Amino acid sequence: MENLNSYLIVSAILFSIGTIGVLSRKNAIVIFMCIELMLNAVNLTFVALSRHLGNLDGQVFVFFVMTVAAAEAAVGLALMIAFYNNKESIDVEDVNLMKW
Amino acid sequence: METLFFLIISLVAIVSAIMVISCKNPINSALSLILTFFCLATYYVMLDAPFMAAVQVMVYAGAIMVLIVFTIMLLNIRVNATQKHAHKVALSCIIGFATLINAAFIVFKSRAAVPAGPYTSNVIKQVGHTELIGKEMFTTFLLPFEITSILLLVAIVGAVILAKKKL
Amino acid sequence: MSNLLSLTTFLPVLGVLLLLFIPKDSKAVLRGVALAVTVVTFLVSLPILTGFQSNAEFQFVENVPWIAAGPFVMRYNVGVDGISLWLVILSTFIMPLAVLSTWTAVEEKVKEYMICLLLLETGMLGAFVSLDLFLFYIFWEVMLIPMYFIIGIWGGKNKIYAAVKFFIYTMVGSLLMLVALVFLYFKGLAAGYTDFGLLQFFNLHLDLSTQIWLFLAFALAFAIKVPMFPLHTWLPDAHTEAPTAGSVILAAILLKMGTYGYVRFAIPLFPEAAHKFAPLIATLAVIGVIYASLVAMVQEDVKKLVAYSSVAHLGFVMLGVFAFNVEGITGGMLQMLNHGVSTGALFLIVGFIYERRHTRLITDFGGLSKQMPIFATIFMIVTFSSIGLPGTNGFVGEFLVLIGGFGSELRWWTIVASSGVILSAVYMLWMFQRVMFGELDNPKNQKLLDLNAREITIMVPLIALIFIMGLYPNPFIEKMDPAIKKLVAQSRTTTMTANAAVPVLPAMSVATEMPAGHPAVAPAADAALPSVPVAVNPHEAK
Amino acid sequence: MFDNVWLIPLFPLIGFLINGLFGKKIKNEAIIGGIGTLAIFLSFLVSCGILMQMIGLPPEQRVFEKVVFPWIHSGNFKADMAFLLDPLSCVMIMVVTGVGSLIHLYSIGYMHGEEGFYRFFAYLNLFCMSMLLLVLGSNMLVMFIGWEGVGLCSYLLIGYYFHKKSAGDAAKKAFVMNRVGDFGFLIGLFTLFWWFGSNHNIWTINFVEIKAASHLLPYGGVVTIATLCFFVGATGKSAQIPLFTWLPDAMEGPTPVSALIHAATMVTAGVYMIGRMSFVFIKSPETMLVIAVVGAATAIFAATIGTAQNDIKRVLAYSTVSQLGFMFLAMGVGAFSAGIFHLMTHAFFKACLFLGSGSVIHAMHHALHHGHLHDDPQDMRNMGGLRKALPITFLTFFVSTIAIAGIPGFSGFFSKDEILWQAFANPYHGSVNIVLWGTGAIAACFTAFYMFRLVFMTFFGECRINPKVKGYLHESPLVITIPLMVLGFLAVVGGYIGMPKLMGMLPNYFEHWLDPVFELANEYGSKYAHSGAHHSHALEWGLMGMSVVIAVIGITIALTMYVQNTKLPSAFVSAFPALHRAVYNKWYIDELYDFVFVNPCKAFGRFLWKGFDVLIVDGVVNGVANVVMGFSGIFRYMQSGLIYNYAWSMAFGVVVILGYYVFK
Amino acid sequence: MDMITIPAVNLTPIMPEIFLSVMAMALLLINVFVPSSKKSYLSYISFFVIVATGFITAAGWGGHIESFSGSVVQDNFATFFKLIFLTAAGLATLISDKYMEREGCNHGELYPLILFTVVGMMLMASGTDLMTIFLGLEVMSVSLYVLAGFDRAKSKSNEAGLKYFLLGAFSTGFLLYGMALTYGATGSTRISVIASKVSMMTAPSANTMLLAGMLLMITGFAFKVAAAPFHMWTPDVYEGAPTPMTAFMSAGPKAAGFAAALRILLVSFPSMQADWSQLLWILAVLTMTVGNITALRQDNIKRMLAYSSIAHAGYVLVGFAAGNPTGTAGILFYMLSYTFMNIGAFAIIILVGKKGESNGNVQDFAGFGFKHPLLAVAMTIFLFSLAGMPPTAGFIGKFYLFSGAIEKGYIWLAIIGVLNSAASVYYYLRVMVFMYMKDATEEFDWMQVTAPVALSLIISVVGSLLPGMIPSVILQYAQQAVKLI
Repeated sequence: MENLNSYLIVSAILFSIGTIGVLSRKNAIVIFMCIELMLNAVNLTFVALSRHLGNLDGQVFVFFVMTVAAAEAAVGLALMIAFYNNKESIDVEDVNLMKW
Repeated sequence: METLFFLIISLVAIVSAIMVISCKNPINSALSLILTFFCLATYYVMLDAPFMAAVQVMVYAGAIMVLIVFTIMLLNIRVNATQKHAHKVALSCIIGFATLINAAFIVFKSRAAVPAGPYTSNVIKQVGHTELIGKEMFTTFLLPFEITSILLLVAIVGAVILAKKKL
Repeated sequence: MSNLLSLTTFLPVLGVLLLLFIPKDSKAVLRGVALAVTVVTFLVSLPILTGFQSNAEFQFVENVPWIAAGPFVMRYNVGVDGISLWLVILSTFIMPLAVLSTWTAVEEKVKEYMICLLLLETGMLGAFVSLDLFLFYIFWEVMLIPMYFIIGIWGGKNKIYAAVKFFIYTMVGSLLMLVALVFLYFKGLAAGYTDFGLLQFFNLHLDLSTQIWLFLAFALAFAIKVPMFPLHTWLPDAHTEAPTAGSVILAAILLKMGTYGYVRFAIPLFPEAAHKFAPLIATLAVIGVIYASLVAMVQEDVKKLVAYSSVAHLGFVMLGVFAFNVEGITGGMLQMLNHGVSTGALFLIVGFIYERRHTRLITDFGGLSKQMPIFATIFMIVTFSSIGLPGTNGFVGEFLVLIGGFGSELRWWTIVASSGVILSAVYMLWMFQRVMFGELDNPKNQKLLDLNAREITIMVPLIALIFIMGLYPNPFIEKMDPAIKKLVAQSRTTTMTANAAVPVLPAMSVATEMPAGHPAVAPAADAALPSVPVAVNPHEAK
Repeated sequence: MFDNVWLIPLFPLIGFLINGLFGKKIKNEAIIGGIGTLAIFLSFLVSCGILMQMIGLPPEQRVFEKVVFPWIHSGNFKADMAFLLDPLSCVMIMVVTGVGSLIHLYSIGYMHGEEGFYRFFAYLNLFCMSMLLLVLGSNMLVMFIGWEGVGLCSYLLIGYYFHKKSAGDAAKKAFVMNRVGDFGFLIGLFTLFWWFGSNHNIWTINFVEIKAASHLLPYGGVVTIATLCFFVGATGKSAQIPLFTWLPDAMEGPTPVSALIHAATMVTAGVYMIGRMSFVFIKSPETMLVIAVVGAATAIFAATIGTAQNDIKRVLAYSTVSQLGFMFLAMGVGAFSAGIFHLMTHAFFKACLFLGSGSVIHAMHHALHHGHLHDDPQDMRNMGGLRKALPITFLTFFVSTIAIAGIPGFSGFFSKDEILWQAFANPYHGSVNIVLWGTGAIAACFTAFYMFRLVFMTFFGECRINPKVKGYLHESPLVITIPLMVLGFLAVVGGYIGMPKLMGMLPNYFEHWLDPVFELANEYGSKYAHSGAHHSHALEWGLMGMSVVIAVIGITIALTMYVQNTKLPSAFVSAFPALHRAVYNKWYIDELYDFVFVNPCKAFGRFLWKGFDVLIVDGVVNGVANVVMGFSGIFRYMQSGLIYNYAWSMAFGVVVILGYYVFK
Repeated sequence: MDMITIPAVNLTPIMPEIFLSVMAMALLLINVFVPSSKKSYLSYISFFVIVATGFITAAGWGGHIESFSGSVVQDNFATFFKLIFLTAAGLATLISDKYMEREGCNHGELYPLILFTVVGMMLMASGTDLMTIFLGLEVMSVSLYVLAGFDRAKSKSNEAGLKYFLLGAFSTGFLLYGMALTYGATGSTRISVIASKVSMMTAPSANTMLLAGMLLMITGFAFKVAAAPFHMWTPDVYEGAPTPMTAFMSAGPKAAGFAAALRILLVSFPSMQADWSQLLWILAVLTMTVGNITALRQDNIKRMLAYSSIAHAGYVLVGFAAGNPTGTAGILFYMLSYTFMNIGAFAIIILVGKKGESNGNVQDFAGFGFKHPLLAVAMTIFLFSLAGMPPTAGFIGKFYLFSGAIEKGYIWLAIIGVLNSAASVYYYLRVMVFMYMKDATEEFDWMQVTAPVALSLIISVVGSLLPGMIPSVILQYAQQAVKLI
C-alpha cells in the first residue's frame, strides 16, 4: 500500500485543480463540475485517512458527501435551468444584474 | 508494482482533472471528470474500500455526471468563442498553486493521528467492507443518515420548484 | 417623596404617552399639553430644590436593581448633589420656555415635535441624575435621538447636514467613552466592586497610564459635547439649522452635558490624569475662547455668532473646571447655568426676529430698536449678560472662573482667557449695534411688531434670573459648595499622594488645605511665615 | 445716618426702575424728569447727612462699613455687597450726587421734546446708581460692579441717538476700551487676592482689610504688577494714554451726559480708584512713575489736540482728557489729595463748561432749526459773538474757563497749582520731577490757550451764524441756567476749601479731610522718598507765579489769534499744514488703532472663520468623511457582481489565512 | 452475517426537528390540495407549526441529553439557538405571504422549504458530530439556494440562487477539507472526541493538519456568516432573493453558522484559542469595516441592509474573538435581537416596495415618516437598534459583544468596533433622513398591512425594544446557554 501522504498529495493536487477551475471557468456547469472535483478530492482524503486511522468514520462521511453532492447537483442544475430560461445563457459573466 | 500502478492512476487522474478545467467544450470536461472519478474509484479499491468505489462509480459517475451531461445537452450551450481572460486564468493559477503549496506543506508537516481504529486491512477483508460501513451507518451515524433523507427530499422539492415548466 | 427624581425624569415620557392620544390636527391642544407637561415637570422638580440639604451627599437617591447578567450589574441608581441639582432645575426650567418659543414657529408636525421635545427632556434629566455609569451612558445617547430629529425635521435649509453631523460627531466620542467605561468596570470588578455605581469608582486607584487612556476617552466624548476647540464645528451648524427651541435646549442644556461630564466623571474618576492633561485642556479652552470670539466677530449670521459665542463661553467653563479649586469649579458651574440662561435667551431672541423676518443675516437688520423697544431692551439685557457685565449672571461665573484659574496652575492661561472678556464685548456689541442701532432703512423692517405677550412671558423669567443670579448668586453657590469642595478634595488627595515623594513647601499646605480663610485667622498665619518671598505661592513655584 | 448709606444708591435705582419700566406710559416729561431728579436729589440729601455726621466724628473714626447682603462666597473668595464710608467716598458721593442733581435738573430742560425722554432719565439714574456703587463699594468687586455699570451707562447714553451710526460706533468704542481697562483691573484684583491668600492666608478683596494688611506687601515686585494692571483699568476708564480715544467720540451722547459722565464723574473713577488704593500703589515706585508719566503725557498730548478742534464739545472733551492727565500726574507723584481736589474742582467747572456748551448748542440748534438750516450747531466756526444772546451762559462759561485756565482766585488755580507744585516738589521720582512739572506747565499753557480760544470763538467777535436765523438765538430757560449758575458759583469758590497752606489764608481743609485716607500711603511713600526734598517757600511762590504767567501767556496767544488778529490761525495752518493736519486728526491715533488692532483682528477673525474653521477644522471633519466615502466607493466597485471574482476573493482569503498560520 | 441492530435512541433531543420535518412533509401534501388563491392558509399553518415547535423546543430548556451515540445533543445552547431560528422563520413566514402573492410566486412549497431550512439550522446548532453539522448545514444551504431563487420568473432571483449556490458549494469544499483534515489529525468526527484528543496534545497549534483543519472550517463558517473576505456573495444574494427570504437569510443561517462555529471552536479547540482568536480578530475588523464602509454608498436599501448584515457579522465576530462567556452570551443575545430588528426592517421594506421590487431605494422612503407614522416609527426603532443606540436591544447586544472583547483585553478591537458602529450610523440615519426630512416626490403607494405583517411588526418592535430596556432575563438565559462551552 502506498503511504498516506501520497494519497493526500494527489488529493491536494486535485483540490487545487478544482479550485483553479472554479476561478477560471465561466460556464456555470463547468464550475459546478470543478466543485465536484474539489469534493472528490476531499473524499479521497477522507478515505485515505480513514484507511490510515483504521476507523470507518471517514468513509461514512464520504458517503454523505456523495449524497450532498447529488442533492446539490439536483438543485444546482435546476437553478441553472431556471436561469437559462430567463437569460438563454449559463455563462457566469451574465450573472451580473446585481453588483456594487 | 503497486507504486507504479498508483503513479499511473495518479497521472491519469491529474491529467483528466486538468482536462476538466481546460476543455473548451463542457461535454469534454464532463467526460474527463468521469475519468477522474473512475481513477478515484480505483484509489478506493486500493485503499480497501471497495464499497466506496462502487458507490463512487454509481453515484458520481453514474448519477451525478449523467445529470450534468443531460443538463448540458438540454441547455445546448454553444461553446463560448470569446477569449478567456488571460489575467483571470493567471490569477486563478496563482491562487491554485498557492493552495497546492499550502496543502502540500500541510501534508508533509502534518501528523495524522496514530492509527487506533479497529478496522485494519484484515478485519475489513474478513468481515467485508459493505457490512462494516453499513453497521457504522446504521448505528453510530444513524442520525446523519436520516438527515440525508431530508436533504434529498429538499433537493427534490427544490429542483421541482425551480425547474418545472409550470407550477 | 422618595422617588421624586424618577418622577421628574419620566414625567415627560408620560406626557408623550398623553400626546399620542391627541389627534395631530388639534395643534393648540398639543401645544397646551406639552407646555402643561413641562410646567408640571418644573413644578415637580422644585421640591428637589427646596428639599435639598446643602451637604456633599447625594440626595433623593433611588437605587434599584436593573440589569444583572454575566459580569455586569447595572442598577437604576439616581440622585442629585449640588453639582447636578442646578442643572436638573435648569433643564426643567428651560423646557417650558423652549416649548413656548416655537409656539407659532412650528406649524407642521406639531405632535411629533412636542414628542421629541419631551423625550429630549427625559434624556437630559436622566443624564444629570444618573449615578450609575451605564445608566448615564444610556441617557447620554438617548438624548441624541430626539435632538437629531428636532434639527433634522424642523430645521433650516441645511438641516440634514447639520443633524447628521451632530449625531455622528457626538456618537464617535461617546462610543469611545463606552469602551473606556467598560474597561473601567472591569478594573472595578477586579477591585471587588459589584456594579456600575459611580461613587465606588471614585475610590479606585488606577495607575497613571490607565488613567490617562481612560481619561482621554472620557474627555474626548465630553469635549465633543462641550464643544471644545477644535471639535466644535458641529455646533455652529447644528445651532444655525435647529429651530429655536432646539437651539435653546442645545445651548442651555445639552452642551452642559459635556462640562458636567468633566465635573462629574472625568475629573473625579481620573484625577491624576486630569491634572496631567489640565494644561492641554486649558490650552484648548483658551484657544476656544479667543478663537471662537474672533470667529464670532466676523459672522454674518446672528445665530452663528451666538453659536460661536457659546464655544467661547464654554471655554471659560472648562478653564474654571480645570483650575481644580473651589472658586474655579464653582465659577465653571455657575457659568454653565449662566450660559444656559443667557445663551438660551439669546437664541430665543434670534428666534423672535427670525420668526418675523425669516432671515438671520445681520445686514438685513439695523435700527430695530426704534421699531421694537421692548425687544431692544430685552436683547440688550441679555447681550450684557452674555458679555458678563457685573450685576448680571454672566459676570459672577466668569469672574469666579477667572479668579479660580488665576490661582491655579493655569495662571497664564487665565490671563490670556481674560482677554476674551474684551473680545466678547467686541463681537456682541458690534452685532447688537448692527442689528438694533442705526437707521431703520430696510423697508421690511419698518413694519416689525414688537414682542407679543407670549414672547414677553418667555423672556421675563430669564431676565429675572439674569439679575437674580447676578446680584444674589449666593444661594446658588451655597447649594453647590459642599459638593464642589468634595470634588476638589477628590481631585486633590490623589495628587497629593502622587506628589508625596516630592518635598512640599510649607506654604503649599497652607495655601491648599486651609478652608475658607477669614482675615481674622490671618495674623497667625503670617506670623508663621515671616517675610516669605513672593515665590511661596505654590502655583508660582511650579 | 451711616447705616442708611444703602439709600444713596437705592434712590437712583428706584428712579431708574420707575422711569425705565413705566416711563413710556407716563409720557409727562415733568413727572419723568421730576422723578429722576428727585431720586438723585434725595441721595444728595442723604449724602449731606452723612457728610455732616462724618464731620462730627474725630478723624480716626471716619471709617464705616455697611454690609447689605452677602454676594459671592465661594471657597476662599468672599465678596459682599457692602459699602464703605470714609472721607474719600464722602467727597465722591457729594460730587456725584450734587453735580448729578444739577445735571438732572438741567436735563429736564435740555432734553425737552426728545423722543426717548424717559429712557434718558432712566439711564441717567442708573448711571448715578452705578457711580455711587463704584465710589461706595467696600471691596474691589462692588467697585467693579459700579466700574462696569458706569461703563454700561456710558454705552447706553453715548448710544442714546442710536439711529446715528456714529453714536453707535462711539458707544461701542467706549465700552470696548473700558473693557480693555477692566481686563487690567481684573488681573490686578486676581494678583492681589492670590498673593495675599496664598502667601499670608488673607483671602480678601476688601479695601479695609487690604489696608490693614498692606504692611505685608513688598515694595515693587508683585505690587508693581498688580498696580500696573489696576492702572491699565484706570487708563481705560479715565481716558488716559493709550486708551483715551473713546472719550472725544463719546461726545456723540447728549450734552448733559458729557457733562456728568464724561467730565464730572465717571471718567474720574480711575483717579478715585488709585486714591482708594493709594496704600497699594505707593508701594510700587515704578507704577507711581508710570502713572505720573502717563498722566503728564496725556495732559499735554490731549491739550495739543484740543487746540485744533472746531467742535465745541470736542475741545471740551480733549480738555477733559488733559485735565484727567493732571489728576493722574498728581496721583503719580503721590499728591493724592491734590489729585482728588482737582477731581472735585474739575467736576464743578468742567460740568459747568459742558452744560454751558450745551446751552449754546441748544440755542444754536433751536435757531438753526427755525431756519431749516443744516449747519452743524456744535461747530464753533458757525458761532461767535454769542455773549449778547446768551448772557448767563456766557457768564458762567467764562467764569469756568478762567477757573480751568488757572487764574488765581478761581478753583482751578488752587487745585492745578497744587498738582504742579507737588509734581515739582514731591520726593518720589527724583530728577524726573522737573520734567513732569515742565510738561504739566506747558499743558497748562495749552489749556489756557485752547479754552480761551473756545470762549473767544464762541462768545466774542462777530456772529458767524447764518444771519437769517440770528434773531432766533435765545438764552436757555431757567431750568438750564440755574444749574449753570450753581456750578459757575462752585467753580469760583470751590477751590477755597483746598487753598494751599502757603497762602495761609485758610487752612487746607480738603487735605486735612482726606488725611486719614492717605496717611498710610504717605507713610509708605516716605520709605523710599528721596531725602532733602524740602523746598523753600520762595520756590513755591515762584513756581506759583510762573504758572500764573504761563496761563496768562496762553490766554494772550488765544486773544491775539482769535480776537485781535483773526487771520493768524489760518496763516498758521498754511504755514504748518502737516502739523495742523496731524493735530486736527488727533495725531491719527484712531487710525493707528484701527490699523494695529481693529483691522488685524477682523482680518484674523475672518481668516480663522473662512480659512481655519471652515477649511481646516471642518475640512478635516468632512475630509475624514470623504475619505471614508471614497473607500466606500472603492469597496463598492470591488463588488463586481462576477462569481469568479467572489470565489477568487474567498480562495485568496483561504490561502492567506492558511499560508500565514502554516508558515508562521 | 449479523443483523445490524439499530440501537435504541433517545429521540427527545431532536423532537423539534422531527416535529418540524413531519409537519413540513405534511404541508407538502396539504399544498397539493390548496388552491393557489388560498396559499395564505399554508403560511398560517406553518406559523402555528413554528410556534408549536417553539414550545417543544423551549420545553427542553435546562436539560442536557446526548443522543444518537453522541451525534446530537439537547442543551441550552442548542435550545437558545433553535429559538432564534424559529423566531426568524416565524417572522419570515408572517411577512412572506402577501409579498409572494404580490410578486406572483406564492407557491405553497415555500413554507415546507422554510421549515426544512430550520431543521437544517437546528441540526447545526445541536449537532455534536462534524457529520451532523455538515449535513445540517447542507440541508439548510440547499433549501436556501432554492429559497433565494424561489421567484424563478425573475432574473434577479435566479441570479441570487445561482450565485449563492455556486459560491456556497465552493465554500463547502473548503469546509469539508477542513473537516477531513481535522478528522485526520484527531481520528474522529465527534466534537467531544476531537476535544479530548486536542486537549491531550502538547502543542496542538504545531500540528499543522489540525491547525489547517480548524482554519479551513473557520473559513467555511465564515462564508455562511458572511465574514470578509468570504462575504462577497451577501449583497448580491440578499438583493436578488425575495425580500422575506432575504430577511430570513440574514438572520437564521447567520445564527446557525455562528452556533456551529461556536460549538466546534469552543468545545473542540479551546487550547488553540490563541490562534483562532487572532484570526477572528482580524476577520472581525475586516468584516465590520468592509461592511460598514461599503454600506455608506448604497442606495438600494436591501443591498444596504446586506452590507449592514455583513457589518453585524463583524460585530458578532468581535464577541466571538473574545470567546469568553461575556462575549459568547453577547453573541446569543445579539443574534436574537438582530433577528427581530433586521426582519422588522425588511418587513417595512416589503411594505414600501412595489411589485417587482421596484421601490427598493432609500429615496423611495421620502416622506414615509409622516405618511405612515406608525410604520415609520417601527422602522426608526429597527434602524436605531441596528445602529446600536440605547435603549434598544441592538445596543445591549453590542455592549456585551464589545465588553467581551474588552474583558479579554482586546481593547483595540472594541475601539475599532465602536468606530465602525459610529460610521454605520450614517447610513441608518440616511434612511431616516429620507423618511422624515424629505418630502414625498409622489403619492405613496404601499402594500396593505395585513394582520400577519402587523403581527410580525409588533413582535419585531417589542423584540427590538424590550430586551434593550430590561435585558436581564434574556441575557441570563444566554449566559446559561453558553455555560456548557
